[in-house]
Amino acid sequence: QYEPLLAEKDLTRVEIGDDDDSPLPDDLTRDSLELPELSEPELARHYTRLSQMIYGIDSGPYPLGSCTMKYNPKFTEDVAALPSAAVHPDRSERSTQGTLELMYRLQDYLGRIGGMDAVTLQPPAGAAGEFVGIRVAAAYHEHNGEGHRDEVIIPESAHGTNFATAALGGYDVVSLPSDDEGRVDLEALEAALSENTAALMLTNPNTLGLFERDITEIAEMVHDVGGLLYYDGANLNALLGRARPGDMGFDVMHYNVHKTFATPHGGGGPGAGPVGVVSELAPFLPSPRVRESEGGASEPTYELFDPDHTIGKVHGFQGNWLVLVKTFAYIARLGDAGLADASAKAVLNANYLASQIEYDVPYEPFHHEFVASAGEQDAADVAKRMLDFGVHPPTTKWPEIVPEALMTEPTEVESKATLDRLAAAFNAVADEDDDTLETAPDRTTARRIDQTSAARSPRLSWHALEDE
Amino acid sequence: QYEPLLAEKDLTRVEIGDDDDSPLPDDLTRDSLELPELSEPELARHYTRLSQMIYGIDSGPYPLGSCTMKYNPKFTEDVAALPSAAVHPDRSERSTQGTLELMYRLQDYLGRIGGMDAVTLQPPAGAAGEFVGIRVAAAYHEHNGEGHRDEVIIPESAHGTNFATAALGGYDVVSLPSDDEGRVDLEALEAALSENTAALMLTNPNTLGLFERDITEIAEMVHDVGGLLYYDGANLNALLGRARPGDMGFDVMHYNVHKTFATPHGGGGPGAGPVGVVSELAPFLPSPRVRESEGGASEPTYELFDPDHTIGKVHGFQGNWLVLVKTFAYIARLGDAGLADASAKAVLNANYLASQIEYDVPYEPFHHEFVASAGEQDAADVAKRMLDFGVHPPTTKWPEIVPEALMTEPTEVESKATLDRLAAAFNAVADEDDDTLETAPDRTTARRIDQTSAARSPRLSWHALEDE
Amino acid sequence: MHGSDAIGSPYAPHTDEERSKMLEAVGAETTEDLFDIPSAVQFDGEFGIDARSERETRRLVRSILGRNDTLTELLGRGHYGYYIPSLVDHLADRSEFLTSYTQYQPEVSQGFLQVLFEYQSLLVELTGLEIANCSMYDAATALGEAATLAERVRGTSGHRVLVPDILLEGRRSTLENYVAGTDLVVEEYPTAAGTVDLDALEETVDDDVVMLYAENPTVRGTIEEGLEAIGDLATAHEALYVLGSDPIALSLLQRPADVGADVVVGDASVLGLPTSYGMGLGLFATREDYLRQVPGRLVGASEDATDRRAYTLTLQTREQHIRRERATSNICTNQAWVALRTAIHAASLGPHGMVNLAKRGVTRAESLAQRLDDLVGVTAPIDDGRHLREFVAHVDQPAAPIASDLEKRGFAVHVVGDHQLQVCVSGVSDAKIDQFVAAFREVAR
Amino acid sequence: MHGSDAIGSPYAPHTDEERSKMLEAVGAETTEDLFDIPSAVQFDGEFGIDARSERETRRLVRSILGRNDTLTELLGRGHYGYYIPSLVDHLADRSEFLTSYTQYQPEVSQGFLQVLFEYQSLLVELTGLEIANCSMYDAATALGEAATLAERVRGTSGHRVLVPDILLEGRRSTLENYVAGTDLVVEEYPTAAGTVDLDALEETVDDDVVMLYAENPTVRGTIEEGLEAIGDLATAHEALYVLGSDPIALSLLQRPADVGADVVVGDASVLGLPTSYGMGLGLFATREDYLRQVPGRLVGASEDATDRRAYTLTLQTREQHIRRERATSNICTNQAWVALRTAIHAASLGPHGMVNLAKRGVTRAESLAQRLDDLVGVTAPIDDGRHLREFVAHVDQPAAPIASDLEKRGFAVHVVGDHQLQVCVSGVSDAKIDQFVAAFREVAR
Repeated sequence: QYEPLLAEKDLTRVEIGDDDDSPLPDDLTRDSLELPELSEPELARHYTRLSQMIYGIDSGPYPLGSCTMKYNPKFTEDVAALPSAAVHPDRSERSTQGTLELMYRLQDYLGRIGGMDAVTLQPPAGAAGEFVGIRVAAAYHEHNGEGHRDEVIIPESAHGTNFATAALGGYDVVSLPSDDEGRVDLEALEAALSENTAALMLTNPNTLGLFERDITEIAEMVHDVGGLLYYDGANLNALLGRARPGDMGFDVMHYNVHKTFATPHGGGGPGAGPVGVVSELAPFLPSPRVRESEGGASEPTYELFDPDHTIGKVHGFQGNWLVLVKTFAYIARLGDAGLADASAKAVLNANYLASQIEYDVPYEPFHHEFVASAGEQDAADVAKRMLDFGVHPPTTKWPEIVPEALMTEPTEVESKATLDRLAAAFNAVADEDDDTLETAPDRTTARRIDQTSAARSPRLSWHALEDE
Repeated sequence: QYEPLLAEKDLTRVEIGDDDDSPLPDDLTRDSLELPELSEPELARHYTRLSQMIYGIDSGPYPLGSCTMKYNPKFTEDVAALPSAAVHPDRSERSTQGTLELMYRLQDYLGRIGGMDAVTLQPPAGAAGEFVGIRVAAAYHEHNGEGHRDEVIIPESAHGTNFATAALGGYDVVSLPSDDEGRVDLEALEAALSENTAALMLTNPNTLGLFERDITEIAEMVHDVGGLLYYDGANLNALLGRARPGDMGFDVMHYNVHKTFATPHGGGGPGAGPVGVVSELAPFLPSPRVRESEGGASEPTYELFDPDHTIGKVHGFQGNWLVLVKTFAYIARLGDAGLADASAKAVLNANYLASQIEYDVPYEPFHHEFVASAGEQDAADVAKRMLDFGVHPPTTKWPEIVPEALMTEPTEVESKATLDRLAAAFNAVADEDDDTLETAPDRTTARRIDQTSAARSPRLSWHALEDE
Repeated sequence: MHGSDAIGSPYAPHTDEERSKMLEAVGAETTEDLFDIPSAVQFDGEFGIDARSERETRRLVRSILGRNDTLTELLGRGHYGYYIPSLVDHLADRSEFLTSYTQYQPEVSQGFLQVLFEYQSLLVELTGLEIANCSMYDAATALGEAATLAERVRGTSGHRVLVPDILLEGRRSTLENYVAGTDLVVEEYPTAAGTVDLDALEETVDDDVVMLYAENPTVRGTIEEGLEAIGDLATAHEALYVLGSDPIALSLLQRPADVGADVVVGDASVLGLPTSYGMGLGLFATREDYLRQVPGRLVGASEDATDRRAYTLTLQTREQHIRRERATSNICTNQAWVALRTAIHAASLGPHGMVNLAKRGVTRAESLAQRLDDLVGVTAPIDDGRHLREFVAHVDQPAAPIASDLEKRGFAVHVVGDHQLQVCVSGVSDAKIDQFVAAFREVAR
Repeated sequence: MHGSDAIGSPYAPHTDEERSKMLEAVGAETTEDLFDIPSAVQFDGEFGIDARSERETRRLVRSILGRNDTLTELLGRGHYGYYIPSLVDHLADRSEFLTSYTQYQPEVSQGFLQVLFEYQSLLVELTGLEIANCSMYDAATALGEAATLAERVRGTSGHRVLVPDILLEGRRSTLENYVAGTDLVVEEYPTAAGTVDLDALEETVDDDVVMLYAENPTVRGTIEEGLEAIGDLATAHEALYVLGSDPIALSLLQRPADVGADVVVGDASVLGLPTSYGMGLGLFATREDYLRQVPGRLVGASEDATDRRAYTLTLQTREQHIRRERATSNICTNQAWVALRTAIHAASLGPHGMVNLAKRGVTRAESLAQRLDDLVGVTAPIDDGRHLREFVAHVDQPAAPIASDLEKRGFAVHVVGDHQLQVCVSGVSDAKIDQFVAAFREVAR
């Protein structure tokens, strides 16, 4: 059922000027403001209805590859909503020991999980974490008199953010092809590496779900030319308790807390992208970080400090604090055993699901996700048609190494029964003809949406619609 | 979309006996317990999906006559969820001054609103409030040596609870016909009244939405034979700030807080049914009540006390406390002006809606609700068909004084636009033929449900379904 | 205009313009013209209640309730404060659940009906009886309804309703009110050491008894060992055997159906509600024999027009809105939303969790009793037999001052006799129990 | 088995039996066999993180955060604590909003897309610019993105980015990082009495300037009076004119489009979020001219196959997942859910409420300044002109000890100079303001 725009329900114009009770002269004010004016009951219905037009993780399986859409434990909302969590960032350290202690403990947890020596919590999302990584690498090289390094190597199958982040950092991107088995081609890497290499950005397991078996060798090769090795944490949910980026030779990594640590994705964000580094890079991390204060208080106290060669800030304050509270709560709830179990079952679920679907999965052994090929079908159409079966489809058409890719990550939270239902949806669609696929979906509230015309003549506000 | 029963997803049997870690000998324990065992993500999805199969007040208009389904302000949930509201009833008065003060203030608020001298908050619902009223009346008559009074007079058009409550109280019910204009027939009342009359139970405005214009005379007649006049508070939302039961001569009344004071109905309950009485009846109210303590503390303190001739208790503790917190918050939010405005707009909305629909409304001038007649159509079918238009239908087939009654109460929270949409639904259905009506609804998730067979061979648990 | 500046209800959406149009449509000049109230009974005074902004109202309630002390409650006696998983709040607060009405239009209420059906099923499994209704107000009113059921199914041949002498006053008094309109009389039978005195009971039971009520566990936390014998007595005299319990106790203790119970009542909100000043959820289950006499709402399975499973309120001819003065009860609004909370809490525990919670109720109560018993000036428990959740302790010093001293140290306990305190472990963490024992040591000697 | 006793993730549903079946289906004996990790990099240590029950975890977090003092925050400087209507929490917490992913499948995401479309429309109305994206991280990163936009639309002809000398350090530093990979250089221009020193600005602006940034109100709470003149300067030198503001200020102060702004950035979460240690919502609006160069996600209106209005993410070819190293930004996950909260908060205020909130921000700040100015040892405000929400006061005594003394009395203020404090009224009740003035009187003399 269609829900009108707020502006279609009401638009009220408020005039502002000297003649009313404005406390300002009218050359300092706008003339008027025109927005919807609706009562609380009307608003409650508007947003309730809109919410009912959204597929969320509590609606069913959400197997978006590389997105790790896992169940968001409800209790983490409660702890983030504690009044004691609502503090202003400019308060004194003395009056915010709770916030500082939680951050300190979270830094410590994340360091242990990733095998990293120092952690910053400031980056407000994974891509911002990548940016910190790239800026830290740049600062490190600069500090060592190697400011000439201007290349970042990235495998072709990597996440788009890697490329965009390297470019934002001012680096030239050197794209690295995969080998026949879907992993880093060592010869191509050898050829790409040089004295201009600032860093290699790697996801492990990679976007095909494959573990980069040669990781030790790769690390050596990168380090041999003086480059740094960056770990994209998007796929960390595959490895918890079984392997750590720090132990593999990575120098810097980000954590995607809405993926690995189950904070809600909120329809696009907020996330958080803490960054861990080896001790050599710690002096370059953003400011401020949290440490334990010296001096013998009975209870430890905490303080902020600026790393010696800090790159400065990548967020106006301290990042997405409320998301960090949820992250801490999730890790504290699961502990070692829970985290390791999550990875084990995430990998089991991916393998089981792949075994139950008719589509071909060309690369293996995969871990928490696999990339099937829709073959002769259009992967995007397959996704649309899956919507008709009441499940969310996988990520499509990427990575491009698999034709018509269906990149699928069920995560550990799905039961066998749900995986069976999901497999049934895959298999039902696999048997359908192109006509059906091209017009899908036809059981959803909104039918296939014309994205081309949306981009050709963009209408980006209700103001733009008024002219029609 | 169909959601399986929990038991259809899993049933796990736990054996209990001496051989496991049971701390009890097995002659004190059951043998086993078999229930669903599902993970939190599975449960979150189960109940989320079920919720999506429910029409609530945030889904659209809910014009159930005599039910006063108004918007439930969200903030009242927050105050009821305060940790300080979660107290055990056996705690000392000294340690629960907050709870006692809130109850005292709410007693006071309700007394002012109803024009009553004393109020008990204990009855956990409107029907329980009626029961208190009947028991108080009985105790009062008994106390005055008039225990022979064994009749309660109730207009035919009254709520079913009135009859059932009087019967539960051991009274014979004397049913009173309406006059031609839909109000109490004074001659019939005269005939019904006698020295055996314990009370007359009256709703005002009555279920046709009509104000009992002769209320002063009615009160005199009842009082003249030594009876008491009981006010059924179901329709109080029509009168806030304009007339008070106490001023009309009523001796005892109940308040339906989920109707008049917007506490959520919760799919059936909990409600609360506070009872107000004139001072003569105060000694008979349930125990305990709350009063201000004597003695000159700087801040008033409160205490519980037993009324002198209390009827005792009608609830194991103090009633539905959390609902009372919401009630208090609603009244404190609206104040005099808000309450009066709510009634004014409730009456305006009912009159406007009636003016916009094609069905005949035989009795007027009505207030917060009206009873239309579906005429040749079956009112229950009309209701089913209205579901297809995305709105909730009115109460049907009652009161019986109107053939094929459509008892409609939009409440003050509906906007003109919503009333227009509701009227459109009424009018669309008014034009439809019986075939369409009899098979409706056909746009809802569940289609017309067979209620006859459900009653003929009742299956009241998943155990009963297993045998099929 | 809306919001805190508006005069009038903040929840009524009308603009002045809309109001004018609506008045015009109904042919009135002002809303006042729509009221048909004789001037003699018009109210022209004021309530004297100030309107407040949402923020101010929240602050007011917070400030009033802030006068409640923060105490660790070692309190039970029919009302308990178990930990409630966060899931319960988040799901039950979904507005479709919270704000919907009784399911008189089942086609748009399937979700809630299914929840209530599942709740009924939970109680059927716990009690072993075939029928459970979808809620009464609380344990006390459920007990009252059991008595009126007893009267209906036994007819006029008997008058006595027997209850234990240690029955909670609130239950006893409520029961008295429920039977006040009948010929029934409530009488006590004696208990010994916190459980039924079988010999004394046998002496008093006769054919005039229409209902025999016992609880397991009792209000003193003791586990009843003679349930079957009590049931045999009831059966021998054709009295309705009514058992009081709750979902946690029922998860572990003898199944009512196995000891001959005809009706089970109690408070089901031990799962699902925090301590709420006694707000509860009346559990009511009975045998299939009494199907047409059950009070309260029942949800049944049926089919819709497409033959798919669907749920609906059923056997409504028992209810007040149809049967009026011949209804099986006057109950209308019940505790449906609490039943939802109880169902979710039970589901999140699962059978293992429920059984374990009950087992811990035994071991933790007995462990605390032992620790108190080790203190100078304390004997615990004073009742024989086994305990669930709570127990009564004897203190050499007068009990009331001890309770008062404990309160000053942050702990609330029951005073149940001049030298008797009752203590309950449910919902209290181990760390708090340790602190309580330390506090008790200080105040009891 | 689930619940607190389970070993492993409490959020993974597998029973042992299911796991066995699944392993059989994939042909593995144990889940460990599914991992393809060379032994050299296998981790066989422990994190040393204990698992906890949900209740214990909540208790832990509550206990840690309980170390934060409860203070009345008279703090602003870019992060504010306005009262948030209860409606916002209740609606935004609906799990469909909270737990959904970016709307890559618009057919099952219409509700969120519409919310974001409405959020964009709100910003379009507030700024007067034609395009607003559906969020950046915060004001600082939005400023950084504005600089990279300036570089793209101006090409290589200039290098200077001019910002006020009183710019917040967090914004300045973030901006520096965003331009580190470009040829741009960030330079300061002077302010006087808290607002732009137009003469000094005019002196420094030249054709090498690609972007000129000003804020209204400034970080010191002053309302900028020379917005148009600054815009004229920018235009004269073909520099992008970027204005920093927020939705409340924009409700009352001059409309950016009317003073020639090319881009508006700022923190939109002044509506919708409580003080959250700086967590924000980056506002980003610009002219239609720059449509193809805008960073971040855009939601556009379209039609579905039945020709009904529908919404979709659009112009995605600007984004990193498609354009990779040629994307207009690297942003992927943004602050969508905060934008939802902001949209609901704005909607519940309505235009009257928003304008009034801004007006009260002026009158209450100026009234508090006056009351402080009346105190011995205090001059307030020290900046000329008008103020919104906050102002800087001079104290004769050293500022830091005064702030510290105020903190002991329960109030937090900013120290912005040796003898300067900054004070903000937003979200602080009148009663608290009175108490604050009383406390200030005691500590300032």
